[in-house]
Amino acid sequence: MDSASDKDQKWEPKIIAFLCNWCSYAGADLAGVSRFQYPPNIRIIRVPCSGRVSANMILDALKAGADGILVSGCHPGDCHYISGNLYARRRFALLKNLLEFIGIEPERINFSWISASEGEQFAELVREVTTRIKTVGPARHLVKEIG
Amino acid sequence: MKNTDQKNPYLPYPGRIDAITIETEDQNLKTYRIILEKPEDMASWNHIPGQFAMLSLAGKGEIPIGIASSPTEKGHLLFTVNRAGVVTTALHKMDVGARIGIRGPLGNGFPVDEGLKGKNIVIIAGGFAFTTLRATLIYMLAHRQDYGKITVIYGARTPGMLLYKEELKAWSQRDDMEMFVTIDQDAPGWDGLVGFVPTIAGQVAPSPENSAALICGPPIMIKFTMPPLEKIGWTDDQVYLSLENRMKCGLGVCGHCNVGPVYVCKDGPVFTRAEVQKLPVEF
Amino acid sequence: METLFSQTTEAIRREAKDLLESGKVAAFLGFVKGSLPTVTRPFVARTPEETDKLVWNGLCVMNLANYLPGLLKSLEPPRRPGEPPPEGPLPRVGVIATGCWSRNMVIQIQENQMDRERLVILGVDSHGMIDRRKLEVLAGGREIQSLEETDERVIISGRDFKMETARQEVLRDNCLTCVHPSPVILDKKIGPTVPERRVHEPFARIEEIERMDAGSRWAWFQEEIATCIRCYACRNACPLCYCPTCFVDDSHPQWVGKSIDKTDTATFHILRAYHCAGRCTDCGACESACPMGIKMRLFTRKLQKDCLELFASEPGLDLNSPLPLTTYQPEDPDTFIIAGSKKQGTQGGSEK
Amino acid sequence: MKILKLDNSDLKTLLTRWNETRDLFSPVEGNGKVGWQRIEPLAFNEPAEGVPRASIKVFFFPQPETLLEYSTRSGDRDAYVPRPAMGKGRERIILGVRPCDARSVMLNSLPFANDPYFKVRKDTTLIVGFTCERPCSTCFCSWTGGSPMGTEGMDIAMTKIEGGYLAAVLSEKGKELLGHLHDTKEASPEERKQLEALRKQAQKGTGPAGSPAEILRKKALMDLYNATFWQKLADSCINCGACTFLCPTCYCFDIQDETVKGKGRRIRYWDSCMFPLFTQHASGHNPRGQKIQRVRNRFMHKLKYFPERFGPLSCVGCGRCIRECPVNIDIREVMRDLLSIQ
Repeated sequence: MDSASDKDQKWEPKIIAFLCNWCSYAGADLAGVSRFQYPPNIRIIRVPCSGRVSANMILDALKAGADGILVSGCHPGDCHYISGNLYARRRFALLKNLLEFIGIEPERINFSWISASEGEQFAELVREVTTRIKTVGPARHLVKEIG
Repeated sequence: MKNTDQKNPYLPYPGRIDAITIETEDQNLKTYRIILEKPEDMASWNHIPGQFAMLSLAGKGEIPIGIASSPTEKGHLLFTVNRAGVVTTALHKMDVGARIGIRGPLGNGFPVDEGLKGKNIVIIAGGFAFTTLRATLIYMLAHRQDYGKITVIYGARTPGMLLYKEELKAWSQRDDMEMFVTIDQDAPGWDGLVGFVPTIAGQVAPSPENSAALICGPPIMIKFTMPPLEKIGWTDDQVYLSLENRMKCGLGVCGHCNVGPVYVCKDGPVFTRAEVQKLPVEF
Repeated sequence: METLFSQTTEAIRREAKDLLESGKVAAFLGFVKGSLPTVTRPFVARTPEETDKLVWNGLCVMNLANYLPGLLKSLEPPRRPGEPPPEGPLPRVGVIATGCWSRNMVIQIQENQMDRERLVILGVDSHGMIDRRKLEVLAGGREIQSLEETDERVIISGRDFKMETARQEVLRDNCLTCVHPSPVILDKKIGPTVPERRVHEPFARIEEIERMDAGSRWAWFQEEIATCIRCYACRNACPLCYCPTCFVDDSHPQWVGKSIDKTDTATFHILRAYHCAGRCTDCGACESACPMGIKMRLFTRKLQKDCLELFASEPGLDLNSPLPLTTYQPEDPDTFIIAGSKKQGTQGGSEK
Repeated sequence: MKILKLDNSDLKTLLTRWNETRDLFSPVEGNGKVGWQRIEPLAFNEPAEGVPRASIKVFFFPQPETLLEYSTRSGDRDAYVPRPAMGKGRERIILGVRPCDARSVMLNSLPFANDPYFKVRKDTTLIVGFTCERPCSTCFCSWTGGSPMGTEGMDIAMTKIEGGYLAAVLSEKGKELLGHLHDTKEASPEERKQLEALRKQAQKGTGPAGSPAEILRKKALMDLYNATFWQKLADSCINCGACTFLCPTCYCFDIQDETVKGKGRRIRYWDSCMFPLFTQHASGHNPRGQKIQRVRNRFMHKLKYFPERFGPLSCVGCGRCIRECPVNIDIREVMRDLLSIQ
């Protein structure tokens, strides 16, 4: 028991962040250039548009052991492809609800809009998401283990 | 455990990639020279031309590949691999020195020591299906006195898509065999034959008397090669084909490669055309 | 005894025979009696004589829309990939459609899986179909050797028992909550009209699960899919599942492992349901097909509820309204979006 | 063959003793779903009529079977060098196995004759069978070479009679299981007679005359293959794998590597010839690309190809596929259709 809780205390969440190339990735870049500090827990995957992120990818990340997911795209109206993020919003709403419905903690699955100019907001977002995911502990439910 | 380990048909021999040759201009075909890591495995390895082996990449999976080297070429194995699926794509990214498992030899092979002995041999190959026929040809040349006249007809789309180019040159200079290399359409710098394999086969194939033909190639080539041969008197039981099907175990168990009641991996891959004619067309 | 079902059976046979005899269709898709008392068999009649075997009853649970794209394709003259279709109309198929099946046909047409012109739809209002698992429970593990069905009652019997129950008691869960029993596209109506239903709490079971805490929901989900053997009967029975290569068969990347594994089985069920989001008509074929009695309909039902609540969308009711995930509204719900410090949102679209 | 007469308390004592060194499994019904589960000895109930929904194939041909294991940590000296995974584990006793399921193990051991993994499973699994007093309407074991009173594949075969069970001892291991009872509980001549009578009665099968396996072996392959009825089957079939995966004698498998966090394994898992991917080449070419070809292959394998290779049908007549097929494809009809081809 002790060793397990020790392990949990040392645990830092791994968060997979799917960032759209045009807004959120640039926002993350700006956060870096501007030296805004944020937790090192996110691993960024750059995607052309938040609309490119499929449920398959999110589940794949969870399967591989991600403790949390962040998908971030352009603010509504700002999509480089006009409406990719608006289609995505519908899909994410359903996916997030479905995952919660089958027992995945809501804190793990996060969606946000961050523009290229919101470096500070990006850093704040990562802080917030990391804190949220820390409250629910390491992911166990959809993580693949082999004997 | 030790004893059963050796009999475990799913456990590959550990090997390493010793050399890689890019065969074709599109870079999709590479020949891997593989040496089994344990000298005793390498020394005891023996196969029949026409057999195949499972190339095993831990973490990726296995694929059945015809053995392109002849058992008379000691000390290594050759596999010419087309990049197509997950495993072959991974293999194409590997370098000399990388670990690779070899499970085999599997299948029946050409009857080089029985049915084919003493006969005139015609080898007809198209594209990258030449691999196990290369093994067969090398074997026959090493036991030249066991066979009659040897004729090879080999074709590819373009000169750059021919396999084993250096060897092709050397064979065409030998006087104990006849070599016909053809390409589908004329290309700059090509001074050899031009035309599809079936056409060339119809022109140069010898009389069927005391002869056997070994044919490997795409199904369409095989289909069109038969009529010209039949026209000069060849019969289905003189023609040997090597079938391909999706395979998983290579042991005649898993069920993937069956063509009617036969398993290509175990009962084949080599069948006479007469045998194939009795089966459903599921290959 | 004459029942609504026997009358409808007669009418279907008559119409199907006419269609085949007149050459209006090349094949008629319906059901024939099964070799077991609790199952029917989907059947393609290709000659007028074969229509004499067609039946219509409460055991016709497979969604016939599922067969249509493949059957239509098989009737086309063979042609190479890329070759244009021949001149003139292609052979047509006659088919029976209830409310949910017809809505699936609408979706298939919207998704370019088939042409409306190639279908002759005999519309039948659904009186609800029977759940054979409920019959099995009723029989208490004894083998059901015969079944009789009237308009209101179901009588089953076996070696040493005979039981009678109201149809309503053994209807499938999806039929109990169905509000659209009538076909939305049809060429001819067969049998009487069943009025649009008002269902008191159509999503009661879903709401019950939603009220549980995350841990209990996960436990329920695990228990529900525990016996899954990954036979894909649910997928293959579903008219929405027509991808030439299913995500479970993708190898590069491989989204789902293929053996029985807690995570892989869960991933399969989540993604299978999710692929039906905004398209599922709750026809219940998945559950009826499952050999293990898994209630995977609950997953698609949750999505159906959300589509209704979030996007006011019910799929397949109208050929001209887009499916909910192929469109958007600027004012779509976005309370689940967290946007950093700038815009503090709440989480969870469905949370109150 | 030694026959013992055991009463209920004998059985309870035995089960308790067996449980000390072995794991007991039996069909358990829960949540309306029947599966094989590990049980406590006193929780054992006589099996319900017919066969449980899942077959016992999972004990011998687990889903999945790990063939090889390896490390995928690049620092490890033996990274990516596979070694066999063959844990022997505790012996298991499966209780309440019906004659059809027990016979399926014998049939599957034909293709798996040289398979070390199957062998280990078989060597460490004992079968205590229960013969069928009342076969279901979907049972047709007698068509396939079995019998409701069959004992093939069992270590002990229990038959219910007034006041307990008659236990036929069928293997050395079965004898061992019975311990001292083996010598003290011998059945009386009357009881033996009773068992004999039950067996005789069971032989009055209802199936087609003669041995279908033998008749089908003799029929010309392509006559069966080209029969017209396959189209009707394909019309109804949805090409799922329910029949395959419930079938005790469907044994086709696929092999794949899985890697997770530094560990890798090569597994074999159930596959079905009903799935298009089963035969699809990497080039995209598919030798059985059409549904009719796949449906036909499954039945031809069971009823023609397998008998040609091994003798018996690859079917034990348990009726699971008939009961659970969502579109009511009935292998008995297929058999009749094949047998009627001249």
